[in-house]
Amino acid sequence: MEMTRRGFLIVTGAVGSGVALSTFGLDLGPVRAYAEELDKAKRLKAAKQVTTVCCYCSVGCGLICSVDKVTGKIFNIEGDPEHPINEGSLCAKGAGFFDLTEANKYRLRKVLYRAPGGMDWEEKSWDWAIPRIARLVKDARDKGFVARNAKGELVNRAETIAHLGSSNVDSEECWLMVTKARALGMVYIDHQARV
Amino acid sequence: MTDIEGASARLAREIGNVLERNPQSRNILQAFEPILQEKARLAERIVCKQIDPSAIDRSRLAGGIPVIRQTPLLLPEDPWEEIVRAVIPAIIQGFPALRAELLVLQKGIDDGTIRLSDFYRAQDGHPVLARWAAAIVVRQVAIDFLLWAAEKPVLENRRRTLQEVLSTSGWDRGYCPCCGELPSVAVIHEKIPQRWLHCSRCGHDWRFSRTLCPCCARESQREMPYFFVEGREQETAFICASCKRYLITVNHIGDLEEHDPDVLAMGMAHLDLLMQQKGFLPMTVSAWNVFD
Amino acid sequence: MTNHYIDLKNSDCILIMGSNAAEHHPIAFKWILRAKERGAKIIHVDPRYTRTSARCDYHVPLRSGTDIAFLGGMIHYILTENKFFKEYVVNYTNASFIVDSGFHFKDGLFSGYDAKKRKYNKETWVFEKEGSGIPKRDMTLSHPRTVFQLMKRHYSRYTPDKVSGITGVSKENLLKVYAEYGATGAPDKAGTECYALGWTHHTTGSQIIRTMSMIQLLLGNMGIAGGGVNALRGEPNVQGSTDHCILYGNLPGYLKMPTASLDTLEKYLHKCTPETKDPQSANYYQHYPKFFVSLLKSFWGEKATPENGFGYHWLPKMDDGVAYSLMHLFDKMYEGKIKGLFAVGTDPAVSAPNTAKVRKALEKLDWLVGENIFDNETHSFWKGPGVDTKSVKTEVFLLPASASMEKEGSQSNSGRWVQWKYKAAEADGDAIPVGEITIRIMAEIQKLYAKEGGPNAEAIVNLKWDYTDRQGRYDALKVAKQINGYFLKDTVIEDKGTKTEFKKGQLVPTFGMLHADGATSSGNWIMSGSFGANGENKMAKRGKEDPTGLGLYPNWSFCWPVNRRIIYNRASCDMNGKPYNPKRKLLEWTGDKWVGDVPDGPWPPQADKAKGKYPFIMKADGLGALFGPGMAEGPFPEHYEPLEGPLAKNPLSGQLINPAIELFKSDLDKVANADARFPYVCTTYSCTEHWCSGALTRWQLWLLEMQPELYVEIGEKLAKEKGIQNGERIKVSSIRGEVPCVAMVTKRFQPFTIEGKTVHQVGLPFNYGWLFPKDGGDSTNFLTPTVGDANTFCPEYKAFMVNVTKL
Amino acid sequence: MKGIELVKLIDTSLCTACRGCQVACKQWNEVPAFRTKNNGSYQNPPDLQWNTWTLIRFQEYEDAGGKFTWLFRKDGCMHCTDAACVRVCPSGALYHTPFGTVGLRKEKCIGCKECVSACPFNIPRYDKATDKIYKCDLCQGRLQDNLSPACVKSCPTGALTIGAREAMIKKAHARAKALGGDANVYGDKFVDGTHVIYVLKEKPEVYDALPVNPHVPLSVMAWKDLLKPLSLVAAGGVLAASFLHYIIHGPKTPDDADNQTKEGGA
Amino acid sequence: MKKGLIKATDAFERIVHWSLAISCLVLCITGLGMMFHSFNFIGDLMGGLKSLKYVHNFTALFFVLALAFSIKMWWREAGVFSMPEDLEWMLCAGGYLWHVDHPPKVGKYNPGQKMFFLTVAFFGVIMVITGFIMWFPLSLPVELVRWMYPLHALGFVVIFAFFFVHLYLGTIGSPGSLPAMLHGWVTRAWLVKQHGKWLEEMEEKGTLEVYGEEKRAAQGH
Repeated sequence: MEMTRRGFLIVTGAVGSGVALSTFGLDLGPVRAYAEELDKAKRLKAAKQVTTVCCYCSVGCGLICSVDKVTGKIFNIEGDPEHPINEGSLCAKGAGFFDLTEANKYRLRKVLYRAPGGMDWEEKSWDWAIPRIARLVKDARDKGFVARNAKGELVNRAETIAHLGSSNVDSEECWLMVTKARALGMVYIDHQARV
Repeated sequence: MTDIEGASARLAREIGNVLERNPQSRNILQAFEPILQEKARLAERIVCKQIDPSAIDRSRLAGGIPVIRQTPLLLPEDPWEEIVRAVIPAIIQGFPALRAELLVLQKGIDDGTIRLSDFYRAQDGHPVLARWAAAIVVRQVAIDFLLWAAEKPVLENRRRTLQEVLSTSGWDRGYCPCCGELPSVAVIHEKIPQRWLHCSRCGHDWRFSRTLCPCCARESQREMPYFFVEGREQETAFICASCKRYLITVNHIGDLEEHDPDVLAMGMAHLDLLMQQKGFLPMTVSAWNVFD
Repeated sequence: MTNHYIDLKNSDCILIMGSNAAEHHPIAFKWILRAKERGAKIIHVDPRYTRTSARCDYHVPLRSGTDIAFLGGMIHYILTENKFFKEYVVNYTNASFIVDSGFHFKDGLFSGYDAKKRKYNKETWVFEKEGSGIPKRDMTLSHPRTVFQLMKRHYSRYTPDKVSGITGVSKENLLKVYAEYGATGAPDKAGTECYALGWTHHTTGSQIIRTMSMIQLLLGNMGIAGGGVNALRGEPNVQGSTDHCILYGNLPGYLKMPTASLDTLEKYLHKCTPETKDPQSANYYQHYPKFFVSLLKSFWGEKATPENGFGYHWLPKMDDGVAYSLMHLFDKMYEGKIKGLFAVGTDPAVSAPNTAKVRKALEKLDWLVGENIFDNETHSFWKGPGVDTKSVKTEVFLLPASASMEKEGSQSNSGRWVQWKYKAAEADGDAIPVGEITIRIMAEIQKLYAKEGGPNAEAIVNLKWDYTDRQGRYDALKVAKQINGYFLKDTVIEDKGTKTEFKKGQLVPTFGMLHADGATSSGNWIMSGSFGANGENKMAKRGKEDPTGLGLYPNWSFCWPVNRRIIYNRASCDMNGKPYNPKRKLLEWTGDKWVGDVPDGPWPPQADKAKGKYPFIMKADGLGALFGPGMAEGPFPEHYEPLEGPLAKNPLSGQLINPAIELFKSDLDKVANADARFPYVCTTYSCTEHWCSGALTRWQLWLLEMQPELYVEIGEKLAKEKGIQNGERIKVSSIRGEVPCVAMVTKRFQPFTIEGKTVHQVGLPFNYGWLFPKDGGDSTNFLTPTVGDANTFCPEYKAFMVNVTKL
Repeated sequence: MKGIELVKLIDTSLCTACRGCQVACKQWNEVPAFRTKNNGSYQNPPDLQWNTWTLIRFQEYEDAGGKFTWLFRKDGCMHCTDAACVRVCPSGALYHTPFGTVGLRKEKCIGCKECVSACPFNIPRYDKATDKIYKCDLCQGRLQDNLSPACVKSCPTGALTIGAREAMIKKAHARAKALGGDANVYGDKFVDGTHVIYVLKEKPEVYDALPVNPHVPLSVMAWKDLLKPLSLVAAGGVLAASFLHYIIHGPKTPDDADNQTKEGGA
Repeated sequence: MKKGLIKATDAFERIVHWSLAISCLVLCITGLGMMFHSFNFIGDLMGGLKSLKYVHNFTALFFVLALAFSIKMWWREAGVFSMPEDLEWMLCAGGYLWHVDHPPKVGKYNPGQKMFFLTVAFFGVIMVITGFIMWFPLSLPVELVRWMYPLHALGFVVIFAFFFVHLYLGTIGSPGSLPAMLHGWVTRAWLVKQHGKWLEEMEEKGTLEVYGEEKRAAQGH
């Protein structure tokens, strides 16, 4: 049976609370002044907590991220106490999960490109890279496409392009990748399930 | 005896600690300290007719029906006179402004005009309260406040005898399994970051999911919003976008010593003010979170 | 995992073999320790003494690559000492089946071996059948050709002496483990096994796991709480990525990738749909066509019609008998045949076997598209050590990806719990989720084909590819729903007389409702049911109810299949549906229904001859397979030496190595078995401070400080022989390559006595690469051979031969 | 914050050497990682150093019967009640906190290194660059906020716990008893009790770098308890003696006659 | 300056003396600042206890030099006893403690001074050795280092006490002594009383220098 909140207030007949403190002659000046000071200095910050799952081993421990709503940045990551497997605790690597966020200076932030024979990376935009990749994929695929095999059976294989990875991305992304690869006719498909 | 003294010393120490961090709450804490101290003493001392824990229907409890809906927690035969005699001086000490009214009440109780058992015997207590107010010249709020202070030790006393039932009930609701009240304050522990809700009415603490709103049970894994004081990250108020309530929460509280969540909450009255200014309502009205 | 992580606490005896759980699955180990607190025995069988060994009841070292011998010895022990759970074995396994009279096993080979092809013709690996088509059984298990008797004969060669000689485990230790674990054959005892890459990384990996499965069937440990065979998998979503089959031979949901000879949909479905004549066998895979057609519908949507075979022809077909695994991929790349590679969140330049070959192969690419959160040795291969950067013509893209907490989506843990996670923050800079990168690239390719055409362009142009939200961003929820599947037309489902109507566009609530006629779509049938018909995302569920008290948490996330937390769970009850162990009641038949975990099908228990079904519903015969003809190297696992080992002759037979493995023949695929130049057994692994190739953890300086560089662990005795000091820089070399590293001289590696000879073993982690840190050493896989398991092509990282020398 | 006397309990039988504590310590105290070398051990950094206040010691131990075990011991400040370091610290940088632990006020440290040699557990470490010593202060700041130390917070196996002294000592003994064999409690008996105590699976003498009977060094006592007061007594005594000499015996003045004679003779 | 005073010390001698004295004094004071928390305030005068440590350590270098020169310079004159007069002197404590009509005449340094010198030299060296080990303790065995502290403290006890004796006897305890170390010229009377033998020696050898007179020795040459 689901009880409503309203029901209780009547039953319990809670009394006494809910009277303004000032009615009882309490000087709330200092509290008000402090609240005002915090407000003026904009020290009251909005944040949110978000649940996520650890990305190291496959135990699947739950995590709670605390995020600053203004900057959008994660400022704390801790074990999810409700999670039945980890029950709020984390291993050493999981406890260092925060070091995988943008707080880690080595994270990739730009599209990098290395031209044939190039000695170093160049920064590029998505709008430059995506059409270029699509073109390369089409050219490579079409050039080596095997419509029929040696026996003459219809196979529709793109043997010149291949896909590797990944067990480090979400399931939905895996499905998209595999769908993409199969639609392109790839058969050389593999990932870390083997390694 | 030593237990009571220990508890009293702990409470005093805790208030001292909170005041060190939140001196702006001095007036509030000092006003309530005598009442809290007296409550602690009384809860230990008074003899109430005990509820037999085995009489609590565990399956109904598991179904979300708190004890108070199964059996009354405040009885006419409870030692109200003893309690009131102890509580009145404590209130006067904390709230000198109420002195005159409370002395009138004291007199009314002494001469039998006011019998608290009447109130707890009545189906509907309101006429009784009105009658009292008419018989003696005090504000209704003074009577309310006295009742509030008097009920606390009784509820706490009964709640303790039910502790085992309550803590093994697998209670997963946002309101108190004992007295049905919504929480006034929560703590989130640091090491294993569980959230524990606190009922300021009967003093019960129970664990509750961090992704549900205790008030309207709305789940929000994607975004459970809260506010915190910059530089004082432990001082937070969790809010519910759906029911527009807030819950004062001590985030990442340590576990080296026990805490009195009521005292912690009073130290964070500034957050109550700020959240109310932002248009949020507290989950429950406590004696210290109504300002105007 | 047949079971799940929390369930480890329910066990009475946990055999950790092929896993270093304390170091790599610390939270799983927490549950193992909970079992230990309850009084369970924890046994670690592993070539080396690790942090796991330190916290177990005892550690038993064995020579790497001899697990089948060890476990075969256990089968021998269980059968000869009568430790098996007879009622379970007779009723729930194919022990009583009578095998074809042509089947035999001689000197290491089963009947039907073709040495030239290195493959078996499996036509004698079948059961004798009654006229009705139901396999013949001898419930007394005494017929000489029953599976039971054949098995007994097969493993009679695995005597403690023999096994000790092969594995290097003392007889005393062998019997200690056998007795301890064999005791779980009692009906009220549960034994479980935890393995990881220590088993899969062998040429006989699948058969090791199968041997353990046989033991679990013999002891009645399969399908029960605290039992099962449990893979502690290493990567966060390796279960999900495997379920979605980023694997050459499968399509999402472990459906089989079509081969060239199956030129029509009908032929394909006929081949893939198993049949049984036994009315008591549920044979769940009879529904295969429903799963497959729904998959095609999810790919090509309305363009997939009955007329065009739902687009069956658009799918690529593999050549019959040919594999396209990681190793084949690099082999072909090395030959110069593969021109373009997508490498997503992976670092094969460190992690793939035979690094020298892999890195040379990469140089032959025209283009490489990398998607990752950090750079790694694969993306930057063109500036690696020994590479003439200028001459490398590869065009390389390194696309910045969002990390796990920066995107919404699901991850599946090893216990098959598909857990939804939410986006906490936007990734910094230009990084976007891999899903979004995939969508954008494919959409651009679709545009090109729409404009320019090309071979089999329909497969691309017709692909349903609308997985973005209104802002054009990747919409994980949309993809997840597509994976779950939709009703594509109004459908009425009848079940036990009740009719439920579903509207077109509603989500399919369970795979039982999928259709083979195009009325439903489902991107992955096993995930069908991850949403309710009303759109409720069950993967995001956070209910904490635990009605059985066994820690199943049925309302926490979604668990495939159909939220079943322990698979084969009907086998936890007797023929009448009463639990074998009332103290750990996983499931119980109450006369009209099963109560407990989600049962393997709603049918009554087996004793009900009319309606009852056998417990192993995914098997065509409905029973646990002690005889497993599906395996490439034989229906009974047999010990073979690793491709490279210390022995010139297999002590058990004339067949030295796994007869069914594929051998690679490039100039860089050299092998040195029982070669005096490489006298020491070598194994590789990870360490707790790093993760996999170190691609994430090497960039975390506090972790790096604790494990700063490549080391090789060698026993004190070997070090003394070679005059190697602890901490000295030395060189480990195999016939394929060498790696300089620091010598860690330790008591934790002890020499084995193998066939009377002393054999030393050494081991190295594989967490390092040249890119970062610069002086931390390079890939250990310079040493490893390109060879893999005969069934799965998991590379052999765990047993090969090396030498160690002073620099 | 007024404190209660605390004890951190390290149960070596539960430690899996995951080193979460080692990382958490650096993370919380914001000390940098060094680029280390592998020295042939998992133990890294090889020893406590100024940026490593706690360290898991890995030790391969074979008992007399040939039974092998890999011992893990979290090393770090023991927070003695009678702390030699506090006794010798000239500046008051090392001090006893209300929790009974030994705190370190870094700003007061003058880098004299006296504590380094005085410590019976060989804990404090000196950093040349800042000319100061460093050691675990049991996360004094966290204790003041009623939080457990970072290492305790990070420990996933429950090997590290902290609580009121009496309760923890009781718990330690109960655990040692439950473990049986050579298991023992280390730390509650010497230097008036340490505020970090171990449940050791093996006898103390088995462990590397763990003194069996640690005590405040005799030299420290000789110095602090004997010579320190003596120096004042001696100086005071000499002054007093001089004064007495002056007033009783008087100064030794040259003889006038002599003087005159010689002068006269000059 | 009064005519007829006799030169007791030369400039170099005095510089060395005062170098030693001042550095020793500074070391004592800064040492006290580190030895007793109640004297930590001495550090404040120098900008903190850490600066005090540096003052102490670097003054020590100066002290080493001064000590080395002192030993070299005074070793012959004050490092060896000349018998029997030194023994006699000692037996009557040089007349410092009780009345002695005619204490034995002693040379440039009386046995008390010799003892003082030897003590200072001995403990000075101890202080230097222990001090340096304490300064750079990290590569030495801890058991050794540990004992340096009490030894250093012992040295301090002795030197600090002797410092006051010396102060007293060099000033009011023995009027007329101070000038010997201020400008080097002492009265004949003082010299007769304190170092009669030395006076005789100088007169014998002709090395006596009297203010305002030509050096006799020079004349003699």
